[in-house]
Parts: sequence; C-alpha cells; structure tokens
Amino acid sequence: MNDVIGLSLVFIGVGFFLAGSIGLLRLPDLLSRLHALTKADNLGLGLLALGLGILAGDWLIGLKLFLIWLLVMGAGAAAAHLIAGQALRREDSR
Amino acid sequence: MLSSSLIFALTGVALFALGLRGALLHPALLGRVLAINVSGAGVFMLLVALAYRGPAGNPDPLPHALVLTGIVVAVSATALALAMGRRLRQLEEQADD
Amino acid sequence: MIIDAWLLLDLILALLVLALGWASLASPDLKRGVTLFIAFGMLLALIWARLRAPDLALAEAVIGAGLTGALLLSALRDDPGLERPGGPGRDGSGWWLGLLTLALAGVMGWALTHALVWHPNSGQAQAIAAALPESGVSNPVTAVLLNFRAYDTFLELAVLLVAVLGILALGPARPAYRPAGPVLAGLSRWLLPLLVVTAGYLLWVGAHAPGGAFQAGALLAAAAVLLRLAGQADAGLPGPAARRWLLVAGVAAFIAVGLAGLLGSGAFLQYPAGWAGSLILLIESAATLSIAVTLALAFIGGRQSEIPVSPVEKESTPC
Amino acid sequence: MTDPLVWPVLLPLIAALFALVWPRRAAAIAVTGMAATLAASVWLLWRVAEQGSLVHALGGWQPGLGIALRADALAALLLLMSTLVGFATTWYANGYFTDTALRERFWPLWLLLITALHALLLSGDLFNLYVTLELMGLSAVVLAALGGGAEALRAALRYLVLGLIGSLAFLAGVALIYGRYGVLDMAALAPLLQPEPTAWTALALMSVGILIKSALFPLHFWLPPAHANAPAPVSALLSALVVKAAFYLLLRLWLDLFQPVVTQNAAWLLGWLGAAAVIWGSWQALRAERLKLMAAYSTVAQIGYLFLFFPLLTALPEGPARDTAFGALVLLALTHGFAKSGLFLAAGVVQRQAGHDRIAELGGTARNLPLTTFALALAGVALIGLPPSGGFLAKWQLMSTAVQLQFWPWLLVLGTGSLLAAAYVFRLLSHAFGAGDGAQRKLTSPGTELPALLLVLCATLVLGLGAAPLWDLLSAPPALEVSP
Repeated sequence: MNDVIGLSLVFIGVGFFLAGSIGLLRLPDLLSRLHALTKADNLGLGLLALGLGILAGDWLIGLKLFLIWLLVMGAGAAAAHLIAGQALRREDSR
Repeated sequence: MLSSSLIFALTGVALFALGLRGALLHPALLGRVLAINVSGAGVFMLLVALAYRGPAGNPDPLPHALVLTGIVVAVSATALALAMGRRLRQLEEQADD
Repeated sequence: MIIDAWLLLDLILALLVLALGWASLASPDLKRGVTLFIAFGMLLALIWARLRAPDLALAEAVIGAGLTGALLLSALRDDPGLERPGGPGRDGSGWWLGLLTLALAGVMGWALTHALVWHPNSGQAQAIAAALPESGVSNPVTAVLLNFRAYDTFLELAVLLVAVLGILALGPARPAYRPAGPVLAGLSRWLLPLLVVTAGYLLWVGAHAPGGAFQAGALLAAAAVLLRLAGQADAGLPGPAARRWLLVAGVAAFIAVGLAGLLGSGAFLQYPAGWAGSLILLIESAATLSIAVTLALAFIGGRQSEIPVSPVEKESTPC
Repeated sequence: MTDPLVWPVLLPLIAALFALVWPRRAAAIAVTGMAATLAASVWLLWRVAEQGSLVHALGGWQPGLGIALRADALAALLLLMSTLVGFATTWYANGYFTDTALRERFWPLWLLLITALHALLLSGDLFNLYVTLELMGLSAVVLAALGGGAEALRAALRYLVLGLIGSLAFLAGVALIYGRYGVLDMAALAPLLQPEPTAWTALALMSVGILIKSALFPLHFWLPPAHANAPAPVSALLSALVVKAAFYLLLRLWLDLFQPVVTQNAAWLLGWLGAAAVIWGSWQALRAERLKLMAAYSTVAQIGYLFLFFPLLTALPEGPARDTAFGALVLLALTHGFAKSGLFLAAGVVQRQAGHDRIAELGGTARNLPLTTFALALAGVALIGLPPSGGFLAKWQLMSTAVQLQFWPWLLVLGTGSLLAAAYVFRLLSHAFGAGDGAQRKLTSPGTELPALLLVLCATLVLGLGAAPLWDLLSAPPALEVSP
C-alpha cells in the first residue's frame, strides 16, 4: 500500500516538474517563466521528496529529504528574487 | 554486447573529440576554455565508464580517484586561463588608450 | 527483444549529455554557452551517481559545475564584450580539423570497443579491496587518494599552488561586488554556517563514505564565493601572511608525514601501522584549508591589496 | 637506509614552500635548495652508476597498487643536467630581477617548475606522469607570462591552451591503456603490451600530446613567441629543460615501454618530422631579427636532430651499435640543454646591457661584454656541432650510424642543418664583433656573466671530453627490467 502511495506521489511530482519545464520553454516573458518554474518545482520537489520518503519507509531518510526540500525552496526563492530584481532594473534603465 | 560501460565510454570519446575540436577552433578564449573542460569531461567519463562493473558489482575505485584528481587539475587550469585572459585584455586596453 | 530499462536510461542520459556539450560549444552567445555548460556539469554529476561514483558526483556538482561555472560567469561579468559572437578566429578553415577529430573519435571508439568487449579486465579493484583493511580508511576512493596513490594527490596540491600563485602574480583582484540587498544577505546568513558545517562533515565522513578533502575544501570555497558575491571584497579570507601559510598547509602536511615515513620505514609517504587513519585525517584537514583558500583566491582573481579604488559599476548583484 | 630517489623532487618543493612563506629570504632559500638538490642528484647518479637502476615504492605499496619512482642512467643523467642548469640559472636569476615584488612572485614558481621537471624524470607511473605534465605545463606558462608585456602574455596563453590540449590527449591515452590492461605502473605494463588497436591508439594519443609539448615540427609554432618573450632565465629553463623533459617522456614510451608496439614506419614519420624541423628551424633562426627569437628557433631545429635518431634506433637490433647510437642521442640532448641555457642567459645579459636584442644593432658587444660574447661563441660551437663539443661527437655518431644503415637522406639533413647553424651563429658573432656601441657596459657583477659561461663550458669541454664514461653508464640495463 505504501508503495502505491509513494509511487503515485513521485509520479505527480514528476508531472509538476514537467509542467514547470514546459512553462519555462513556452511562456512569453521572464517573470511569468520564473513564476511557472518556482511554483511547479517547489511543489514537484516536495511531492517527490514525500513520495521517496514513504518509499524508503525510514523516518531519518524522510527527515533528510524534507531538509533538502527546505534548502532548495529557500535557495530557489532567493535566486528567483535576484533574477527578477535584475530584470526589473534592466527595464528601468532602458 | 551493448553495456552501460560501453555506452558511456563511447559517449566519453565523443565528448573528448567534440571538446578537442572546440579547443582548436573556437574563436574566443572563453569558448576554448569551455571546450577544454568539455573535452576533459569526456576523458573523465571514459575512465568512470571503465570502472563501472554493473548494478551488482563494486566499481573499481582507482579510476574514480584519478578523475577526482583530474577535476581539481581542470578547475585550476580554468581559473589560471581566465585570469590570464583578463590580464591580457587589461594590457590591450591600456595599449589602446 | 526487450531492452533493459537501465540501458534505455543510459542511452537517454548519454544523448542528453552529448546534446548539452554540443550546444554549449556551438552557441555563438557565450553567456548561453556558459549556462548550458553548467547544466552539462550537473548532468555529469547525475551520470557519476548513476555509474556508482558518488565521490565524483559530489566533486563534480561543487567543483565542475559550481565553481567552474562561477569562474566562467564572473569572466563574462568582467568582459561583457565576450558575449558578442565572432571575434578573431579561424572561420571556415577548420573543417579539416573537424574531420580529423571525427576520425580520431572513430579510431578511439574502435580501440575502446576492442578493449571492452574482447579483453575485459578488472583493473586494480581486487588489489585495492585486498589492501583496504591496511589503508586506515574504509572508503576505497579515499584509500587510493590518500594512501595507495597519495603521491598523485601530493603533486596535485602542488598544481593547485602553481595555479593560485600564477593568478596572484598576474595582477590585481577583480572588482568587488556591491553590498547585498536584504534577500541575498539573509540567504547567505543562513547558508554560510550550513556550508561550513557540511564541509566539516564531508571531511570527517570521507574516511568511510563519499566525501573527503576535495569536496570539503570546495564547499568552503563556495562559502567564500557566496560572501564575495554578497559584497565582501576579501571573501572572508584572513590577511596576506596567514593566506600564505594556509596555501602551503596541504603540501607541507604531506611533506612532513611523508618524511616521517621515509625516516621511519624507508618509504616516502608510508604510514606507520595503526596510524594511517589519523595521519590521513591530519593531511586531509590541512589539504581542505589549502584547497578552500586556493579556490577562493582563484575566484577573487588576483592580489587583493591592489583592488581598484573606485569599484566598477556592474549590474551583477541586484537588490 | 634511505635512497636518493625522492630528494630531487622534495628539496626544490620544500624550498618553494619556504620561499613562499618567507619572501624576503627567497633568493637565499632558492640557492640553498638548489645546492642541496645538486648534491642529491650527484648522489643519485653515483648510486645508479653503482647499481644500474633504482626503484622507490612510494608509501611502501607494491607498484601497480601504488606508485613507484624509478631512475636509470638516462633519467639520472638528465636529472643531473637539469639540476646543473637549474643551479646556474638560479644564480643568474638572483641578479636578473630588480623589481622586489616581481622577485618575490618569481621564486616559488621557479622552484615549483624545477620540482615538476624532476618529478617527471623520476616518475614510473603513467597517470602520475600526467600530473607532472600538468604541474610542469602550468608553472612554465606562468613563468613565461611573468615578463609582463601583452606579447608575452598572449604567447603564454597560447602555450597554456595547447599544453592543456596536449595533456588531455595524453590522459586519454592513459585511460585507454588502463581500460585494456588495468595497470598504470610502467614496469608492470611493459610485458603486457601487445601490438593491437588499443595500444596503437593509446600510443598515438600520448605521443601527440607530448609532441605538442616537445614542439616537434609542425607542432612547434607556439614555442618561438613563448620562449623569446619570457624573462631570460625562464627562457633558458624552458628551452633547455621543459622541452627536453617532454622529449625524454617520448623516448621512454617509444624505445622502452611501447617497444613491441612501435613500427618502423611510425619511427620514420617522427624522423622525417625531425628532419623538417632541422631545416625549418635553422632557416627561421637565420632570418630572425632578434637574438632571443633566433635562440628559440634554434631550439626547434635542435629538437629536430634528436628525432632523427628514432628510425635508426628502431632499425638497429639490441647490441653495442644501438647502445652507442643511444648514447649519442643522450649526449646531443645534454649538449643542447647546456648550450641553449647558456645562450639564453648570455642573450639576457646582452639584452639588459643594450636595452634590446636586435641582432643587427649589437655592434660593440664583443668589446663591452667579452665574457658574454665568448659564451655566445662557445654556445654556437656546441650548436653547430664543432669539436670539441659534445654536439660534435653526437652528430658524428649519428652520421656514421646513418651510413651504416645506408640511410643517406640524413647526411643531407645533417649537412644542411650544420651549415645553416654555422650561418646564424656567425651572423650573430659578426655583428657582435662589429663596430658600434650596442651594448654599453654598465654595472656587471661576475654573477651575471659567469653562469652562462659555465653552462656553455659544460656543453663544449666537459661533455666533449667526458663522453666516454657517459656511454659506459648508458649501456647498463634500463630501469624497466628491474623489479623492486
């Protein structure tokens, strides 16, 4: 049963990643691309981590996966902020 | 006879040749440095592929150690090349002024 | 015929890494090329993990993709002119070189197939496994790097030293970055201690699991890079005299331990029985510091005392 | 009891660390370090003469699992030359750099380059050789760029990129060898090698990598600008030793390790490239307008002579005739090392005193710098191959071996090369002895002029008269046949 839940979470997570990547490629401007990327990746990675944690069935591994998710979210949010700030500044100076 | 080792070893060879071509032909220094790194990655991939012993066997650690050494040498050379390029441009700008 | 699922994955990874390598070199826009190269490095790390080389996956992610990427990007920042396509080069006359490298790849592939398919050999794996209990560590890669082939690592630290001395000899450091805004500053406040702790962990764990001096040193250097990006010109490094001592620490530790072995047992770098583990940790600790300072100085890019007084206004650290 | 094998590597490295940490004392540290290294090299040669060859298993591990250092007569002789040249150039460099900051940056890198050379000469492991090649390449590049000008930096960058390509090709060859045979130790590998695709391809890759570094025509194009624009002591080391170390490696691979794999046609290819290098390099040296550029092109030519030996040595069966030819090859390499380093040091003195090194404007040099002009003339004697220099004996032996094998084209190459060499040397001397005040004598201490003189005396007198013991030493069995 755990395997089924874990695997389906992993697959849903991968689906979010896929959607984020398609958004990155297809959306018209930088800010909306960033939006698609960060939202989809954060959620996708969270589901992936959760699914893998359930599959592993070990709370220590689950904790590590959770920490990884937190770290990536923090770094991702900061990076997106920096990129967006840079883009806005460029538009201003134009 | 197609094995994971062979796939990645041949990919490594292809990357080596690809990088070699770029290192000789790329118009910009930065491009050449990139190409040397790609070429180096090809040799590393060749070594790691040679070390691989299938999903069940333990890989040969010796090529792994060689590649680790190689990665560090590559980053040193890259840093030096970029610093030299920057210095050269400064000197050329001074000469232009 | 059913294709093994692993082989399918391998084929996809191989094609992807080739495509990324090709695209990064073929792109006329160098900024795009560098970005693709960083992705190429991350994919390499994935492939190392797939080929059961976790030590390399760590090193590639931090050094190959991370620090090399930072160096390349900062080179672009220094010289925006580089992004423009063209420049002096051999346009059009290189087709025969292309053919030559293609032929070379063909010959190498043939030789390799010959070796792998008809003459597989086990390399040094058995000899290393047999000697591992005497090596003082249980991670075989660390055993090779710091015991069986410690002399390679010793000379490799000398290579690092040459590179950093060369960079310092060439000229002044790159201009510092503007002070970070609240978001980047906040991030670096969180990340810095984490990076330092992780580096210490990797150094310690290298004896029996993936990790070791190079990964740890590179992580420390990454912390310094982060500090410099956040506006701190000296990247948190100590003064010039202390830096010199830190630069030589790794090689000096090797020499000291090596000479003790030479006098004690007659062979350079031979560790006395029972002491191998501690001596390796000693060398690795010194090497970690040397590697960190070396890579950080490589990112700073020159002598600090001569940084131009008026920092060039560049748009690389917003906020 | 310890053996001398690690010391020629360790002593310059230790000196480099001290020179880095105590920059004020760097010069004294360098001279002391080189003196100690010289003692270690003499000790090593003495032990090799006594025992035939030496092995040091690093870390106490069986070579194969671990790395071994090895020395035979060839390695020990080149090592001694390298230390002597290193010592003389160190002495010279002490007075050469006047800028304090530059001096402090120079010494550690200089000592690291010497470390790299010695590590390469003594290494017995293919991957370790790659590391030493990178160490040598990077330190040579940095030192070549230390001249400071844009021209020097541009040449050094090209040197760096080509050197890195060469090292990678070498490493690719090493990877193929490991994939096929699973061994990196050269002594353990030698009996396993067979003529087959992997070995051929690996040898080709490694050789191309080394040929770039040893600047064999047509892969020589990076050398003249890099060597001509570097500071004089650095040029001396680059031309005399760095190129020679790469050549040594090639010699090891072709005549020792890969002997069963090498074909006569491949050896002829190298020989013909060498012949082209002799003609092209000598011709360019004759046309060069600057003294240091002339010296650099002369290096291209002199490297060519060394490659003329390859097809002859491959064609000769094992025995006294081959040993004699091999001895002549080593003698030529040693002579060139001493003569060319002396030439570059003397050229540096001339350049300092005259403020330039344009050959046509060097009138008056003989009057103002008699010792240095004498050194230039003696270096010329050795480069042309006149008696009593080692070059004379070596070229004589090369000629008689070619006659013995009825390989007539070599006589033509030797004749043309020597005539051209005579032409460029006499052109230089005629200008130097001519009227004018090109080189005005300012302050010259003996330390400036003596090192060059001593080096060219080694090339002409010592090697010319001491050739017989050298031949005896070289006919001892090679290192690879001795197991630890």
